[in-house]
Amino acid sequence: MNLIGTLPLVLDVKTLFFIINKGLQGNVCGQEFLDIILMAAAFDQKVVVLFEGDGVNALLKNQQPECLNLKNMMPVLDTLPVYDINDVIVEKESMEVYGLTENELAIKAAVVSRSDIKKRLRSADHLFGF
Amino acid sequence: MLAELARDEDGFLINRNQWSEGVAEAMALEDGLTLTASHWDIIYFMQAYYDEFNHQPNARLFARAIKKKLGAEKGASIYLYKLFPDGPLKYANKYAGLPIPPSCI
Amino acid sequence: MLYIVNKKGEVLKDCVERLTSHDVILLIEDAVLAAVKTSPSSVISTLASDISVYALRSDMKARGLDAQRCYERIQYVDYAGFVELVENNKPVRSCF
Amino acid sequence: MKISIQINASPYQHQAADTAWHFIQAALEAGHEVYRVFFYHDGIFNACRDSRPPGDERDIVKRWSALQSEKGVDLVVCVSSAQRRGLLEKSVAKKVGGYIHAVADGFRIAGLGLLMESVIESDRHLTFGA
Repeated sequence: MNLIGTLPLVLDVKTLFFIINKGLQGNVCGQEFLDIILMAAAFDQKVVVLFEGDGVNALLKNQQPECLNLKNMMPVLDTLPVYDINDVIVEKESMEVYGLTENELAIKAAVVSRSDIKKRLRSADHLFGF
Repeated sequence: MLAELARDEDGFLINRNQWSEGVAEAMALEDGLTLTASHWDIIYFMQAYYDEFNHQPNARLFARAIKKKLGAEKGASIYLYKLFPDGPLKYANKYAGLPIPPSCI
Repeated sequence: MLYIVNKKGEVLKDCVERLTSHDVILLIEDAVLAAVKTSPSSVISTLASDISVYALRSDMKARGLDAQRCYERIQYVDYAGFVELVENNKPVRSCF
Repeated sequence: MKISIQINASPYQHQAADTAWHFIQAALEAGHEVYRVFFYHDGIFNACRDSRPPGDERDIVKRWSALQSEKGVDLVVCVSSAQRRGLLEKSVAKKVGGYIHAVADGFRIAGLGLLMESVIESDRHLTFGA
């Protein structure tokens, strides 16, 4: 590590949960929300991305918003590991509501029960939704 | 060569299909810059990133992504600014034939 | 954990399903309607007793809603109380 | 405590900007610090200088400007949200031949970095949306 000539820059690290509970297509808010998520990672914060409720459908493969001339957000989800965002979770109960299984998801996400998610949420500093 | 291309007020290509390495070199030359192998590393990286992720990073993410892919040295701001003195994000996108990022207008 | 909810329907339902012991929920804007006793009863009446339910007084007043028409368990706060809830609970989830 | 505020909805169409404003008044009154108000998504329309509500109605934009000039609260409008929706900062507007007086007094246009800083610095982050 090169410390010579470098100011000791101490950035506070917070645990931030980003909750996606609706689709990412159809309006630009999902796209803009992903920008915040990536930015949090670029600021070296502890980032957790949570899909729950209707938002589990945002993980479906084969979404084709191009047919409406909308930007496809699915490839953007693939940037999460580029910025070292690996803590991606999806609520088990919401998956069951829509009868989804893990192999129907477009990206790697850990399936976690509602009660275990709640335990993790309680230790978060800030929660974001859109 | 550049005169017949459709470009916006910052000289960015409107239609990426018109991009070629020659066009990139001509656009850079117009800005007073001669592209070297180090520039091309970044330009090709931008194109590959855009094609894979359908996404344009902002300046901070851009440096982050380069660091991840090409190593810490090339993702360093000082290095990137040496290559593109008027703004690495803007000019790497420009010579790659990609749209102008919102923060660069 | 504090939930701030601003509308009834799915948004409130999604939130209520995720409330657990000692959570606090604050109804604001159009969600204050959920404080009113209804027939059949609203989801608010089904909540466990260790969950605190608040409604923002000015949003009640603006909509002509009287506390007498509301479930007894509802507590009322003004904006100063809203700020105190935010101060005393962490994290805060805004549901809209 | 230090509070960070994010506003995601346009004024008048929804109560979010009103609720946020009343909340901020009460927080300041109680001696808390409002670190920054960040306008995102359609929230950027809170910064439209030419908003002209009828004279007998609250003027949401002027109210924000006053919050900045009287209480020194930092008002930041997200640059990419704003550009997408046609609210340009003076220098950009000049360059592209756009309207140069679009942004009301007291607001500044900046990137998501300022949202992240606000979130990291604050004890609470509250989002008001539609």
